[in-house]
Amino acid sequence: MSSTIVVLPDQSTARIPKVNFITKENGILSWLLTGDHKRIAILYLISITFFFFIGGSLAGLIRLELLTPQSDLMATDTYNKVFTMHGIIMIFFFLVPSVPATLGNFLIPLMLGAKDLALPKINLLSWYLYMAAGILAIYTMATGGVDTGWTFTTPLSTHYVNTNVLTTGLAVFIAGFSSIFTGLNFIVTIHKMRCPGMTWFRMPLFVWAHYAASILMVLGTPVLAITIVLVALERTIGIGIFDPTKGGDPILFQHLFWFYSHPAVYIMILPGMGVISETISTFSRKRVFGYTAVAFSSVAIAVFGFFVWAHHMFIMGVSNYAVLVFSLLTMLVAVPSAIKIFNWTFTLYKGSITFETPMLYTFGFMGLFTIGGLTGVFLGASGTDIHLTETYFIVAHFHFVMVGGMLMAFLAGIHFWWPKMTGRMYPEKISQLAAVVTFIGFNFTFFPQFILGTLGMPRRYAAYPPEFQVLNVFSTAGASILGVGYLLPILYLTWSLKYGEIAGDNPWQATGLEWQIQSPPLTENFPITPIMDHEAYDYDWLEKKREKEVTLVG
Amino acid sequence: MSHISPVLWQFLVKWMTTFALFPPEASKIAPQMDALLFFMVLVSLVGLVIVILLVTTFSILYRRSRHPIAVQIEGSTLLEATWTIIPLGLFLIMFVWGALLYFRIYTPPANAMNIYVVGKQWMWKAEHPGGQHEINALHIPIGKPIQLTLISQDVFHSFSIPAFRVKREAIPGRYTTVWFEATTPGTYHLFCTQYCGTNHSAMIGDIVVLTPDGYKQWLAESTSGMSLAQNGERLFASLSCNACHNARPDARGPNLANVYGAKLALNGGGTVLVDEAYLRESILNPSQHITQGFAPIMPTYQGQISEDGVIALVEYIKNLKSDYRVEQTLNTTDLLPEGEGKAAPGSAAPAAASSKTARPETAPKGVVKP
Amino acid sequence: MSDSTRVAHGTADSLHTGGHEEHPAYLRHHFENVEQQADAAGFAMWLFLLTEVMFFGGMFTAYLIYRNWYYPAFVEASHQLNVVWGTLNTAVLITSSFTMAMGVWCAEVRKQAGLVLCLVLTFILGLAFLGIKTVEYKEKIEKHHVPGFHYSLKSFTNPQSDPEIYKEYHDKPLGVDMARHTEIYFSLYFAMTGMHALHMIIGIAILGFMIFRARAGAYTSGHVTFVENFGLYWHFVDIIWIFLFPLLYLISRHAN
Amino acid sequence: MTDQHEMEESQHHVVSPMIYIIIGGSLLVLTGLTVFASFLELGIFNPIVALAIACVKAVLVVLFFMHVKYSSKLTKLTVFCGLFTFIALIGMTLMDYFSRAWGRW
Repeated sequence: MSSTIVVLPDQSTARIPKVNFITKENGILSWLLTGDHKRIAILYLISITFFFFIGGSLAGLIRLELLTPQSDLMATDTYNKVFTMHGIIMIFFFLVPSVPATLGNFLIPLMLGAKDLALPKINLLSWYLYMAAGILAIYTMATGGVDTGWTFTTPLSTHYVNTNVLTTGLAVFIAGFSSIFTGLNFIVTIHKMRCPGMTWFRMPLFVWAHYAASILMVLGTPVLAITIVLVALERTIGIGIFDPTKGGDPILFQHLFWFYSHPAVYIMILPGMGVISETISTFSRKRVFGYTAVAFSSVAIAVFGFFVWAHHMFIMGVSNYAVLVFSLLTMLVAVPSAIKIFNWTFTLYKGSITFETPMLYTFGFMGLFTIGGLTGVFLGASGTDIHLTETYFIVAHFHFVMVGGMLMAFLAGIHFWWPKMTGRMYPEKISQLAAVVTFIGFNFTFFPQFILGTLGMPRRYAAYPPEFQVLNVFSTAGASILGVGYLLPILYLTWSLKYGEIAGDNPWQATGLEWQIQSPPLTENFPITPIMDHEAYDYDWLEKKREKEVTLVG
Repeated sequence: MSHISPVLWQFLVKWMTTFALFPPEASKIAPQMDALLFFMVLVSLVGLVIVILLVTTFSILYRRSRHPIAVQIEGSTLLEATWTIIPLGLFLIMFVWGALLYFRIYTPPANAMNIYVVGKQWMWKAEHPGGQHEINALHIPIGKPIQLTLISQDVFHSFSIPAFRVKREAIPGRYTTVWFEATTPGTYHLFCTQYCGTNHSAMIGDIVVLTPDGYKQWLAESTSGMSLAQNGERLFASLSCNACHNARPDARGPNLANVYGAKLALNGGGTVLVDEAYLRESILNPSQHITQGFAPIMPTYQGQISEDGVIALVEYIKNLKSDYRVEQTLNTTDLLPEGEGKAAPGSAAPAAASSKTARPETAPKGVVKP
Repeated sequence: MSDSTRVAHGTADSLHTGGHEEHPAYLRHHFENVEQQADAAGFAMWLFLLTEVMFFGGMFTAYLIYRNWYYPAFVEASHQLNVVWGTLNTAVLITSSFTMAMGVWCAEVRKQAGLVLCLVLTFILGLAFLGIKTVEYKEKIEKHHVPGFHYSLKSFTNPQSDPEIYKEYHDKPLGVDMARHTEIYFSLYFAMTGMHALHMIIGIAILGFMIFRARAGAYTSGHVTFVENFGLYWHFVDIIWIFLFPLLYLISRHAN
Repeated sequence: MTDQHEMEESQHHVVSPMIYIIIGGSLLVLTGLTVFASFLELGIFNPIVALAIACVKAVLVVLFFMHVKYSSKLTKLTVFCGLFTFIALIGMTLMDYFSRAWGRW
């Protein structure tokens, strides 16, 4: 029995379908004015990759600076700007839109058997907003940058720095609306555009995860928007709402900011979880263990996610009672993630597992996300938070969840759906190598930071006491490996666009509706509206379908 | 071995010699914090190992070449309940344990010795009750609970002592407190952990833990001649606060003797407990709370007194144990004196002679320890 | 479960062409039928209003906190607002909401003339609201009650200096520190009413556009989605004001 | 599932102008009422009354002008979600501010 499930058409005869959403129209305008969710997804994919590499190179600079205890590579000011821009670009221009705006945009209509998202124009608008915001952010970076940290803490951001706070704020504001429109579009689509037979509990878990994330986007992001507006007013005309000298309360800013920015981390991770549910099922040929539990855990995360924000403020002098409540709720929100992890693990049980690249990334995700999640509990428990918060422990925790979790999931998803998006396979061996390299590099980079944090090394330090150097050197060394791990996919995926093997409709023998149509799909996705007459991840249905096709051909 | 790469060699040696997983435990709370941390690490490791073991075993047992046909399983309510309830239980234990620790760290004991710390871009200024000032350093004795009353003059800062496992943000416009009791003499790191601008990473210092005798000696040689309260008294006079806040029957302001720790009845009902925060508030925003029987006539001193000045005044008023003459003429109702007996300055009665020279700016500078 | 029923009559690979019989011009290609399109648009509008609610939510939070902290300052500052103008404005906005609702009804029952009339009335009332707001803002500017621009405490530290307000409420003078906090009140006042006015301006612009389309009969041919959704928006703006009015104008009007 | 109901109820229930007139009228009356109330000395109840009336007015607008009374469960649910999160934001934040005043343990 072969150790892979990949079934490709005979390469000598196989061709990419003449008519598909890429070849339908030509010319740059046909892309810039498209309403097609698949094309917009491609646009997003390109722009997001661009911002990822900007943010990544900034991260590289940070690691280089931290190679030595003194701030010798760059002045502290420059360093502050670098880590601020790294945070802003990675969070608002990569992590938040990464999976939803690319894979979600591309796949949700396909998975629901719809012709397009409910509001194609809004979808395109959200991309333009994203680009506008991104260009503005790059512009601020070029014209002196900003050094408030991505959290815009008042009164530092309002009264004590003279960098481009306003323009950066504007960029984040616009990016926020871009993600509001994406989320809004998804919710409407999921409610209104499902094909006949596609009941809620026949939807792929990928869609469930995006539904949960979209709720957070729609309800959370506006609060960030108004907060930024108030900061801008405070900075320009001094309205005094966040200014202690005028009787305002800077803690209020923290409340409003984190009301969005904590749910934001769920906006970032939930879609990744959706990807994992798909890959783990496909590569173990098994229905996801406890479908409903996984589906509802996504929603639970979305709901609880709104009630835990103040755990970012435990040492800032919020009231003891608030600390109790928020700490308790934080513990509760940790549970659904645990459920997901175990359900995924048991999806493997009695499966028939193969180890293509997406699966490798999935394993990477499960390991790293488990660590990231559990260390989150360290910070949610009010006592230990006192010692660990604002140190490298936070940095490590956040990167384990976001880079180790979200980015791994993103790469898993990109590899998994690459054949569907482009019609060609990526080269398997080198991509498996890339996955392993990424995993090793990641642990080298960020695991030492847990120890640094426990030892008390504060974050956002350009210079640090020499006894921390050794671990920092490890971390920097790991970062260089990680860099290679991220460069490889760019190279071979681009290569595969021309030289990759023809994938055919369903190389993975996956069950989702998106795999039952040609790849790359037609502009209208489904020539005839499909009818969902089976559960999600129903591999027996797939078998029967294939037998029928065989008999039809024979 | 060293001939291969001396650099690498040094590097390894350095690592071997300086390697540590936890900072030194130099305070009473530190072992308790570490106990919880170890418990959490243990739980996490167990959880992680379980996941990894399951994934690897399943991957080996059920790899396609060995187990070609997957067995479809809906799920198992029992199993799912297990891994919902067990983590929940563990997390709740951590929550309770953590909360207990949290309140221990942020609830100073009554007999704690109070040191004021002012954070400003980019340095820490500590003010001992005896009038000793120090910049980016803090000298403390072992075996005595120390309460820090923190405030920031500009942006958020955060006062972090990893060796003590304590950390507290210094917030503009508000006092925050934290306490600890050092156990082992030595010099430990002091970090500002809340990003505060350009020289954030330079806002560091030394916590010097001394033996009681060593501390006495240090106090003696670094005294500025005047206690904090005495500075406050000078300031009190120079701002002629005593024009209203005197013990006379016709005084326009409430008598401040023994006011600290009392419950004041306010105009328009309600009472308030007089603590440092309240004293500071009523100097800067006097109309916020008006003591019963008085008119809101006090001018605000916002922007006229530096945080150091306010601290001196607060410390002075705290220690104002006045003579009994004022007691009869107290305009404040039900005043129950319960100020703790701290190192009070010699004369406490407001000095009528106001030495105009003592502006807050020219308040006596403390000995700056490098 | 209408889905399951639909699945019942329709085997796995039967052609399903739901609602492709009639094709109105306004049916976008990716929708099955008009109902679906209308539903989707309406639902999207509601979600957008949700984001608006949260957007104002931040300011309401700030308002409530500072009102509790600096109550005296908020009371005296609110006395600076003219309750007559405020009430009048509320009435104007409610009426405009009413005409808008009537407009939607006209569109639904395809009365073109009525629709145009209602839209025009709404348009005018909207402008009237903004006009009154301008008058109020002008007053504040003259009294230097705009935060950040030579903000003056005179009316609060010395109420007699502001006779027409004083004879009405006989406010006691505030301490300087408390008087300073009136600036926060006015910050919130301008932030909230300004943000609200911005929504009004956008709404009025769309109204202008709609009036032209309506005269061309665009909304009385059965395709009322746009009018309905705009109605939702307009009513939402009305609701915001319904809360702003008591919170900002009516904190405590009885003379103390 | 809420939205299947949507499918059936999507034919708009056309509200008669009479209802609009009644609602509009009562809104104006309530406005007068709230202004009147604010001139009374009700102590703590002044803000309560004002907000209560405002809520009633808002509910009227939402139910009738915005047709929620006649709309699908989904729309009702959506409105509820908005309200819920709004209250979460305000409530949880104020919870911190008020309990701060209670001081330490």
